[in-house]
Amino acid sequence: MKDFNGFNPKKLPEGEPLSPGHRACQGCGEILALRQVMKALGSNVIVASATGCMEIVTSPFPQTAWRVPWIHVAFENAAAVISGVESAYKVLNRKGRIHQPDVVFLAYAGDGGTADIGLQALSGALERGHNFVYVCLDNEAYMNTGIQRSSATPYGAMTTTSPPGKKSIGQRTWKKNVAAIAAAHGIPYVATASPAYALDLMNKVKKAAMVPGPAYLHIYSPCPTGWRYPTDLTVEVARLAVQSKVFPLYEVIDGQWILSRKIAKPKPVSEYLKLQRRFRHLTETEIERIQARVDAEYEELLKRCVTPEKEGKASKETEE
Amino acid sequence: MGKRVGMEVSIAAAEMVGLCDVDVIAAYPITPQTHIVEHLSELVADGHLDAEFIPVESEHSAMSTCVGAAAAGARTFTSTSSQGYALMAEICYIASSLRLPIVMAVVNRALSAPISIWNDHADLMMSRDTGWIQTVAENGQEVVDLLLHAFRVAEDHRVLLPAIVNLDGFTLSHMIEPVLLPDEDEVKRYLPPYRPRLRLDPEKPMTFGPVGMPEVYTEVKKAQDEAFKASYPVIVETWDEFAKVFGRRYRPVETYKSEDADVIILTMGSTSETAMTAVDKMRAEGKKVGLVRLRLWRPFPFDELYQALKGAGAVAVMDRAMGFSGGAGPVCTEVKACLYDRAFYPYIQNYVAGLGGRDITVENFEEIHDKLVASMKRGDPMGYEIINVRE
Amino acid sequence: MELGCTLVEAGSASKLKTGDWRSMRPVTDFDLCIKCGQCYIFCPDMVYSRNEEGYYIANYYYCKGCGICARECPKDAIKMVQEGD
Amino acid sequence: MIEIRFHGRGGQGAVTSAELTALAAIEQGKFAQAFPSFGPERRGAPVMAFVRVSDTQIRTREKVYSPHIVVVLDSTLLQIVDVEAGTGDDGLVVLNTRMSAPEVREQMGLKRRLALVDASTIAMETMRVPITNTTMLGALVKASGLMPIEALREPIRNRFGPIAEKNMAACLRAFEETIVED
Repeated sequence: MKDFNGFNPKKLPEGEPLSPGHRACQGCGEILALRQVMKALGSNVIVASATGCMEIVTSPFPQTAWRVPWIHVAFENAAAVISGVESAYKVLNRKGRIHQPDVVFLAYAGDGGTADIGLQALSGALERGHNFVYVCLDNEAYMNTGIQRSSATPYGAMTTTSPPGKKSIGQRTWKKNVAAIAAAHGIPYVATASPAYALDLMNKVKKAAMVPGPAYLHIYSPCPTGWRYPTDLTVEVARLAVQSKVFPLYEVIDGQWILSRKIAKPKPVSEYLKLQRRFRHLTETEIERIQARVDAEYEELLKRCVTPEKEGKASKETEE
Repeated sequence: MGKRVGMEVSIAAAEMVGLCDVDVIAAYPITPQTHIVEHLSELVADGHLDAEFIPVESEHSAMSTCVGAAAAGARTFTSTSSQGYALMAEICYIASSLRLPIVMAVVNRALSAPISIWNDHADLMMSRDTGWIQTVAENGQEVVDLLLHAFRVAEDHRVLLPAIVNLDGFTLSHMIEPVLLPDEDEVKRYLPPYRPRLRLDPEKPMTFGPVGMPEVYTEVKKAQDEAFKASYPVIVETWDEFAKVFGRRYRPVETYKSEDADVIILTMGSTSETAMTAVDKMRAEGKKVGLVRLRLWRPFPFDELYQALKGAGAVAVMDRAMGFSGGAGPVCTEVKACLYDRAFYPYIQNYVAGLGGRDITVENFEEIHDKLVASMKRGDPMGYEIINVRE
Repeated sequence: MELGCTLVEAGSASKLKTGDWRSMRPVTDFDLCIKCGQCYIFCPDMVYSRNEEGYYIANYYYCKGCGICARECPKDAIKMVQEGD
Repeated sequence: MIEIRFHGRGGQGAVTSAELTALAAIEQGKFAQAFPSFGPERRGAPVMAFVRVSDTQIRTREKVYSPHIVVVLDSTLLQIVDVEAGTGDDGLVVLNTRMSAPEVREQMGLKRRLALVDASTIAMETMRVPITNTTMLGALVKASGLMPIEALREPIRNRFGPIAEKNMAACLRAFEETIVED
């Protein structure tokens, strides 16, 4: 990390490895995050995609939005597929059959493909130490199939399989912390990121690609369709998630936890929740419960983290 | 010239895969496949084979990793059995649809429940329609030869499909027997280096596995089916070439004393050897019985099978898996369909035997023969019957 | 059809017009624009590109009209206007 | 074709005995099969292993039901396993024991022709371990004339590496000391 140079906000790479003409929803926060990821990675990359929105909207035959090599195999196995690609490049380079030693390998999946059905393949690939970047584009439910709950759906959220009702407050469980699970594998790089903090996100992607071995990025990806907010609020919702401590930004570099930005004057969680109709059934009591949980988790995170010198400056953040 | 050595068949299989200079092996242990991948990991560990051995966390990931590696241009191999095969089945379909020439040894074993580590063909039948070329070995030599052939035919640019070599668990995989392993030069003469036609390459970016809308899905499947059918003559051709290099000839359908036979027993897999001994015995007793063995299971050898059976008055088809169709087992169903299409209707009975490690003996084949003849005389076809079972 | 229905023309989706998904259209007032590029970096549809003078210009061929650019513009230089107006 | 059945306990090397017999026969240009009983047996449990040796290609995958020769690595098995099961009148039992032939017949009720050797003592004295698998191969070869005793040297060397010489020494000593009934 010593040689790391961040992106210059005035001179971002112009290339778009992911082309326009894709069929993501208006205001899609997931494709926005993916676009930023790809901008940071450039074109010397091979991508393995899980099944999900990003797969469907970028690859309907005969058009593809991909300007870099891309493969989709199934839902739960992006990490295993990229393991194969990476290993093939390793051995073919070693045997002199190709001369492409610097290719970056990226696997991405949604929260369902990461936290649920793909967790085993992800854990296997992280544990084996393949040199790849894994990105979870977390929009907190199975959006591709019609907004069903996943283990990454937050407490209280309404989905089509966690509907609120007389005997239900919506999602009954608290969000699974996959970034912490990834960090528990002892891999060299783990980070959380948000498209609202684009430069921070891109710098983290760059670091993830730079480290030898596996890197895991958990990227918050607002979904106007599934979360039920107006399409122009995508970045605002993403920003509020960070500012309300709902989705704190941090890195885990070689086991050391580093907070990317300290939230000194956090906004109340209610401000974040009220923008989204998936939470509109929540009572004051439930919102208080969520606030308490968010506060406790943030405190827990702070204890683990090296404190940045100055608020908002930990990763040379410029926007906001 | 290669050397004739005594060797466990699994070890010989691994040695052969090593001789094929495979690039990536991704595998998960399951009995009775384990010895194959253990030995491959040893070959890599000792530096005898320059390959990436990826000890994945499941069979599903084994096949997924092979798909990724093959798409990146590597020669890939995996091996599995039974439950593991069932777990990876989802990706097997995708491997063939993506036209990736992965080679797999399936060490055939029963499917649960009850859990059985022993041999039958339940796993083979479960995955019969995944779009993989599938051959079936009867002895250790054939395992070795068919593996080499599998790489050759899978990677042929007229084919580009994945290929499976089936070998019976334990009764074949764990047998120590003489095997003639070719030397490196012979292998090289028969198997050229793998040159992928398309691969994941940042210098030539392509999209593998796009979404198939209803407007294209049928066309994609038609193209795959045509490629699958077109593999048949290439399989035969590369076997003929194999015969020229190694002197051993393989055919999609193999026969034994069947030319003048009134009754033909039809088998698949290592039990065919026992069946040959049974045929010899029955011939000595004056029974006009012969044997037809399926070497190629997919694509199914319709014409060759008809040619092999067309003189027979009666056929006893052996299945080593339950059909659970309420009728005949999977091999018999296929055989009947084949003959029906050619308007040839011999007397056919189906005998299910050898489930979950139940031995199939010479005596069982005599019993099958006698049952068939008796049933024909009585004229009361049973359809199918389980042999050697306690009531 | 290519082998395994692989798509060999990279980025061919860029021919697809997604602009007709739009009912509202972003219009930039370049007098207010400070060339900060927020519209560019927050656009999910790669609509904006920088011209020689450093201003960000919308490509309506792709713009789906989500309005993120207008919402995020720190100078309120981008307004969403009804298509057809 | 000769069929042989080995009886031992899991961990005693019965499977290795069977393998080495087949490998040696194959080295001699013969055809052979060796296979274990494929069970889930673990260390200590009674296990079996099988060998077929033939001058012509072997074309059967049946289990061995009627062995011509039975090799018993551990005489305590006689009390729990019918080691003569499936053998014919001309069958041969090669047994690791200190007892004499009459004693074996009287105490264990064995009926077939016997070949006896105190393999446990030989193994302890030669190799300092009570593992009798290679020792019993010497007895098997002596009793059966299946192959020259030297045919075992190469397979034993390949299998045992640094301790091959001791194994071969035990094997040779058993070959000398085995008493075969007429």
